[in-house]
Amino acid sequence: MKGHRSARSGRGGLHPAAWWLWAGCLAGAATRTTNPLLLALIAAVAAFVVAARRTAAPWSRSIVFFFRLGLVVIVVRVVIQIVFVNRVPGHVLFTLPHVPLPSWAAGVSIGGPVTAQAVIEATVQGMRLAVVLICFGAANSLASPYRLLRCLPAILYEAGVAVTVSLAFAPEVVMAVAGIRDARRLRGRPTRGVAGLRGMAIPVLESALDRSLELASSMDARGYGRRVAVATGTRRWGTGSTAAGLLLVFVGVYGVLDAGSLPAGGVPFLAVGAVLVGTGMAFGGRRTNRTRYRPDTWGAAEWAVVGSGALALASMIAASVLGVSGLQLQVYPLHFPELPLLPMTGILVALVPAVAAPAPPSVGARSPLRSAPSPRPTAEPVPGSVA
Amino acid sequence: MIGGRSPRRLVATVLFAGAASAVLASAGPDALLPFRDVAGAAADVSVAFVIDFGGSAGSFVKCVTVPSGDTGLQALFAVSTPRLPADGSPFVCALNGVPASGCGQVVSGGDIYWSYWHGTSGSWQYSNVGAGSVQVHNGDVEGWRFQNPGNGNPTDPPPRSSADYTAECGPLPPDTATTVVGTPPATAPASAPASPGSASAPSVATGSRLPGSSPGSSTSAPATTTPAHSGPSSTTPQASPGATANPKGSPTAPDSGPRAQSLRALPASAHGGSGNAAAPALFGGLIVLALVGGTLFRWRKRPHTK
Amino acid sequence: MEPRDLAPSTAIRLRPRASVLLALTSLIGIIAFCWPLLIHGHAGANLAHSVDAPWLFVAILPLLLAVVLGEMAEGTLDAKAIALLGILAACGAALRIPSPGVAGFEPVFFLLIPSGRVFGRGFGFVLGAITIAASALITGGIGPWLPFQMFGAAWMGFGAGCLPPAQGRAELTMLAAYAAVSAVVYGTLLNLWFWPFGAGTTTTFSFSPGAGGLANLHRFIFFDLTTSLGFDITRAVTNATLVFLLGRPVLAALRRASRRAAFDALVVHV
Amino acid sequence: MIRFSDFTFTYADADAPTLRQVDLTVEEGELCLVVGRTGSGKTTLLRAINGLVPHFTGGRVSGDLSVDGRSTRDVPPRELADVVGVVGQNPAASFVTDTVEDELAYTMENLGIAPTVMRRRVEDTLDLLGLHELRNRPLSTLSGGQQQRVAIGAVLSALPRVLVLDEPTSALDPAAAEDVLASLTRLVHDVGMTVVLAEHRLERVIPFADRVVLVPGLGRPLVVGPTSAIMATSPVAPPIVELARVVGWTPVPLSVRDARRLAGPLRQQLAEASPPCSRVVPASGRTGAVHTERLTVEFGDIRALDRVDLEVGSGEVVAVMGRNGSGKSTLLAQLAGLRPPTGGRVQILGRVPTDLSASKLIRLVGLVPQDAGSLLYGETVEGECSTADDETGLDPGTTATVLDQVLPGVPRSRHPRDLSEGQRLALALAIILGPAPPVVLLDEPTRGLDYPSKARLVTVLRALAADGGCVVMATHDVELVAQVASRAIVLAEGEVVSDGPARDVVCHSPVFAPQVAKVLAPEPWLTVDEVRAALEVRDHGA
Repeated sequence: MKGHRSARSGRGGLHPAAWWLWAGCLAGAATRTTNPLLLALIAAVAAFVVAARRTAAPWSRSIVFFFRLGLVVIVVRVVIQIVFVNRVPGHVLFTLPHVPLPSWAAGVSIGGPVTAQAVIEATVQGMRLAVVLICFGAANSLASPYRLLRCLPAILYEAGVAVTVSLAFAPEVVMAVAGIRDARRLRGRPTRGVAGLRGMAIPVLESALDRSLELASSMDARGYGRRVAVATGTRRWGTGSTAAGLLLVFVGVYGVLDAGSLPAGGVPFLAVGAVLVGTGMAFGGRRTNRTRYRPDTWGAAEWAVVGSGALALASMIAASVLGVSGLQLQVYPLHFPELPLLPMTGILVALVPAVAAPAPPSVGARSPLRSAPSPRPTAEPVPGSVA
Repeated sequence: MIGGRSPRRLVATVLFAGAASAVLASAGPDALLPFRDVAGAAADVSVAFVIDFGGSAGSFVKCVTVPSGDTGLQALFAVSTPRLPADGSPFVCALNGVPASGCGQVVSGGDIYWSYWHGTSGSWQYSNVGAGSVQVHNGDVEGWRFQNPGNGNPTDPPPRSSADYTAECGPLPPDTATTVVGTPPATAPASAPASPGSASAPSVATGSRLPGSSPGSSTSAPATTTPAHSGPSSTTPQASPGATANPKGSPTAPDSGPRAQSLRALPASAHGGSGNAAAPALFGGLIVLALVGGTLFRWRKRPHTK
Repeated sequence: MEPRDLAPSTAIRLRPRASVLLALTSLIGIIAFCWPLLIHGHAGANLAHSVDAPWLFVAILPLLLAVVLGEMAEGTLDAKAIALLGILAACGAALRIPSPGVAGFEPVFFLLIPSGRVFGRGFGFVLGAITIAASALITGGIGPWLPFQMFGAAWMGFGAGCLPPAQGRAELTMLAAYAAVSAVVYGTLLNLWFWPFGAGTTTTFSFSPGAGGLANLHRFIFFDLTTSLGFDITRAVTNATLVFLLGRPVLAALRRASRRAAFDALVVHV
Repeated sequence: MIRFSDFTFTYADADAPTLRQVDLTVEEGELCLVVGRTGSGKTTLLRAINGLVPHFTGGRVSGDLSVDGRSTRDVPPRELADVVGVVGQNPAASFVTDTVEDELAYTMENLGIAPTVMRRRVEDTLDLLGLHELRNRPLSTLSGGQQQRVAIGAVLSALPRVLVLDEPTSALDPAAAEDVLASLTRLVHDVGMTVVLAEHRLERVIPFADRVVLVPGLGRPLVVGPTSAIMATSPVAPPIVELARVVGWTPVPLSVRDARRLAGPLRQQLAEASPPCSRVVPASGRTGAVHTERLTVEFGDIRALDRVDLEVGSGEVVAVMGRNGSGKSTLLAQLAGLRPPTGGRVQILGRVPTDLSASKLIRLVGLVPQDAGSLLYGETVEGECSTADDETGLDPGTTATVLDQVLPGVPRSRHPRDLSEGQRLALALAIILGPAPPVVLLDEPTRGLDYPSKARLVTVLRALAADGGCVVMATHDVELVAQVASRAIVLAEGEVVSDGPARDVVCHSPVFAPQVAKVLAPEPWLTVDEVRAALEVRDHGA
């Protein structure tokens, strides 16, 4: 793996898109089941891979944030279920006093018997969302946002540049605020309260705006936005397929929401539409002849990672198509969740990245928030506040 | 911004995810108890149920009294064994194991689903709201008809029986009446092992009493026994949710009355289910915990900041 | 203040093609938010889909955003606009750092609205989307909610660019009012997105696919009242007050910048 | 290579042209130095070369300007990116990406250069500017000098034929400036690149320049010629040239080496003359205006200041020197009570600054930060002065009068951000001096100042010291030190490595010695004025 790594022109580390696809597949798998065992398994797999392959970069901890968020979601879900009387029959754990509501709250009532089934269903549903979030968290932790921006499709180049600029500049805004606070103290001005807020926000904004002009001129001077003439044919194709794709997506959405109106609930329409839109964007991207410096390459490791994720999702879908039992938690009657073999194996396959993905390079912790210039706030000119 | 600082939080959260299955498992045996304890019970209301399995499968009528404030769904549990969608969508996948599998399937001809009706003054009203969202009142007639397939809207055919309570169950008993047609409470536990299908016993009883529903009674047999056959053949090898899949009766069917009857089957399968499902659950829990352990180990190994 | 300052500058021109795409994608976007209210009584079948629908939209929306952002950017987005976008987005993201994530106090709008006002609706739209994206990237908080937040903020910026001309106090009041309203709308929309997840389908104010639009609207309103309206109100109040307190100088600074940027820089060869 | 022909440019909102009928030709492989006072239109001239003027700014243009045969009239700047590389005044503001490597590649990416070629050129550039160990560093973590080199490398990597730099060394300490200029000359000599360069610190760049373009401003015609010829008459000139004028050397020497060749007789004359008295205040005068004891400041695991013991008396002008990031600014921040020390203590006239309320503090000590503009946020100069008055409770007009003493004729109605560097500094200084604090701290006061403004500053500081005020300034500008400082302190890694009379400290340091001292070493003369005075004395004596 090492040798393979050194052979590639990228910066080492896995292609960020690969991580996102892998996590996306896991998330997709999570949405297909309500079996707490499978859900827990997915979460554990995601967490393990993160622990095995995260860099030292600060964003590599964001999965923790997502774990917490997941917990909150579960709690919210359960509390809502308990407080707003559930319609789910089953074994009554306890009974909240029933609060009758005025007629305008038709059908809505508060309190009443709380059944084990209700709580469990709520927990499992919350858990499903939580696990999806955890998959997102895994991607956040594993893929560098900067490198992600570098692999945006060409049509998003401008937007990508804007985001890159803001990522680079955000920490300077924070430092600029510090600088302004010092300046105000030097003039014996308040740094708190309305006056302080006003007196600090405006200078920061103004210096930032001036800064944006300097940046713009530099970008202009450095060839930003050089374009090649696109054959009108190409452009027409691009626009055409984008528009057609959007229409199909629109139809597909209708199909999804109004099932039965379209075969297979419009999902195929969505798929085709998405593909068309993608092609349209590809055509649109032809208008610049930019090249990429040390582009992230897509090699065996990437295939392995994405493949493992895809397998997990595929196994889940296959299981539901084959009608393998245990994908959905049955609470009538309650019994222990089963552990269907097929999905379980699929999910465990998603552990592959823990070994297949290259060990991250030690350098490359590039966080906008950690990269304060020298740790001495005033030892260097604060670029953000340089007029 | 980014998550917490201590990996302990991670431990806690991961453990939570892992332990969720254990929680569920522990809740399993509780299902042995009836779904509604008397403490929560208010004055009872009498409701008539017409459950039509569509086509030639026939239908049966059942008269039951449930605590007021119960929803159509809760009451439904008193007369049949519904299978509800696992995601909690407020509709019924199957009644007494019909259909054996699937949930609101879309086929070329339309939707295969259980339509839900309210009998008001002798005529059937198609309900657009899930049974979980409506409360039953004294003298209501709740209608269910299996559409195979239907259009999924009020144009679908209503249950094939009268939509009037008195026509189905005779004069409306006073609200406090807790007795109901069917096997007397005393025999409830005894009769549990004997009768494989939960709904069959009451429905037969009903049929024997109400001439109006004699077709229902006769035709109810195939309907209610369907699960017995389709249970195994259904796509759920281990611990089928089908109430009647497991002939073993419950040793403890405590509560008396219709609810006990209606749920008599639940404990059986719950018991059987928990019996052979605990092992995989445990196994899965172990895998999860192993992964969690590995995660924490690796997490510690790497420096948190450069 | 010269009169030309009051007209939104043409930082980003909205060409007809872009406008059409914007309209179409926004329409789908609105559906993506409001589907629980649009889905109509159709008892059995589509219930099965009511589970997938939200995830489908989570998958589709990024694509739509890409299309509309790419289309708006094409050709019209010169270095000045890009730099301005990036820098303002950075400021917005910095504002958002104290309160990243899903709901609550979001001062980001207080910068977004004057910007949309000064630099026009196209700019407002892109700025809204980019600000949210940037702050999500900074905090490593890319979640399924991101495309929805981006759309919401983008619409806010767009709307700010569409406000009628006004001056001085009237303008400030208008912006503050808009800030309050749009903050509530934004919160409600995101809450609507979260509704099916948050309340499932088994509580008395859950999304009930069979019940039809009106009934669901009724249930949602109740859900919103009980769960998130508090946040939304605080958010509205904070943004409105911020606009009131800082609106004037912020507008002045932005207009000065747009004057100096001379977006439609006129080169006369004599 | 670059050909201005009758080029006239007027900004959209201006009525008089900034550049009038410029006729100028810069040949290939030439290093052309553009000098002139701030606001004279240097920057406009530079930005015209790649078409930023007028395409970016807008405005009225007549005449023509062609670069490498391409007329900027019909080609926007981005299309010239492969011919002209421009490095602005503030390198940090020109960064588009986030790491050194990406930044170096950015221009090439826009030009659509093949990845393999790009890779090679980036490596070359890393070596050429000695940036290889920084390749993965986030740009915002670089020091000023490093940022400047990256900014230059970022345009160099595209191998432009012309390189345009606007004050490339203004932010740098002497050593870093040497590095940058050395690499520039290498480019000119090795690659044959054409370099156009604007710089205030002439003493640094003059030796390298082939030709000088003097921009007199106010649309008056440019003066172009070989360096020595222009220097002989230029209103702005480095000390070495001033010295040559005083002594009457011709042709005017441009490098210390040339000057020393000519300076033999002068050194003898001065050896007889009484050496200048160093401006050290007698020890009695050292009533501890500023007093620090084992002052230590730590940021995380880095020690910015390490057990600094300092005693500064009133009437002293102390220069704190040292390379970028040696702790100068941190020291000033401590003295100004901006943040509490990690260890040790600070006292200003016996009071601990961090204990004082802001309003009390400004009557005790005033600090003009590196970016003087950050002190200003009024809409106009007028408003700035009046707010300063009522904030500090001075009677109205005080600040305005101080401003007139510091620098007369600052336009009252101008927006502070639109002022020139010198004017902005003056305004900030006036605001700080308003409450007449006994201790005044300045951080890099001469940054971006032209000679006249610098001279003005010198007189102001001398006046302050004469009134018994105590001035502590952190600076890279050895000429400033030579002119005003009575005492010099050199910091390294947060420690005081040398402390003594400015004359002794700077004379014996190869890095910090001013030009005159270098020329006249071992004689301890620092400034042209001293020499002139000494010579006059001698002449009268004869």
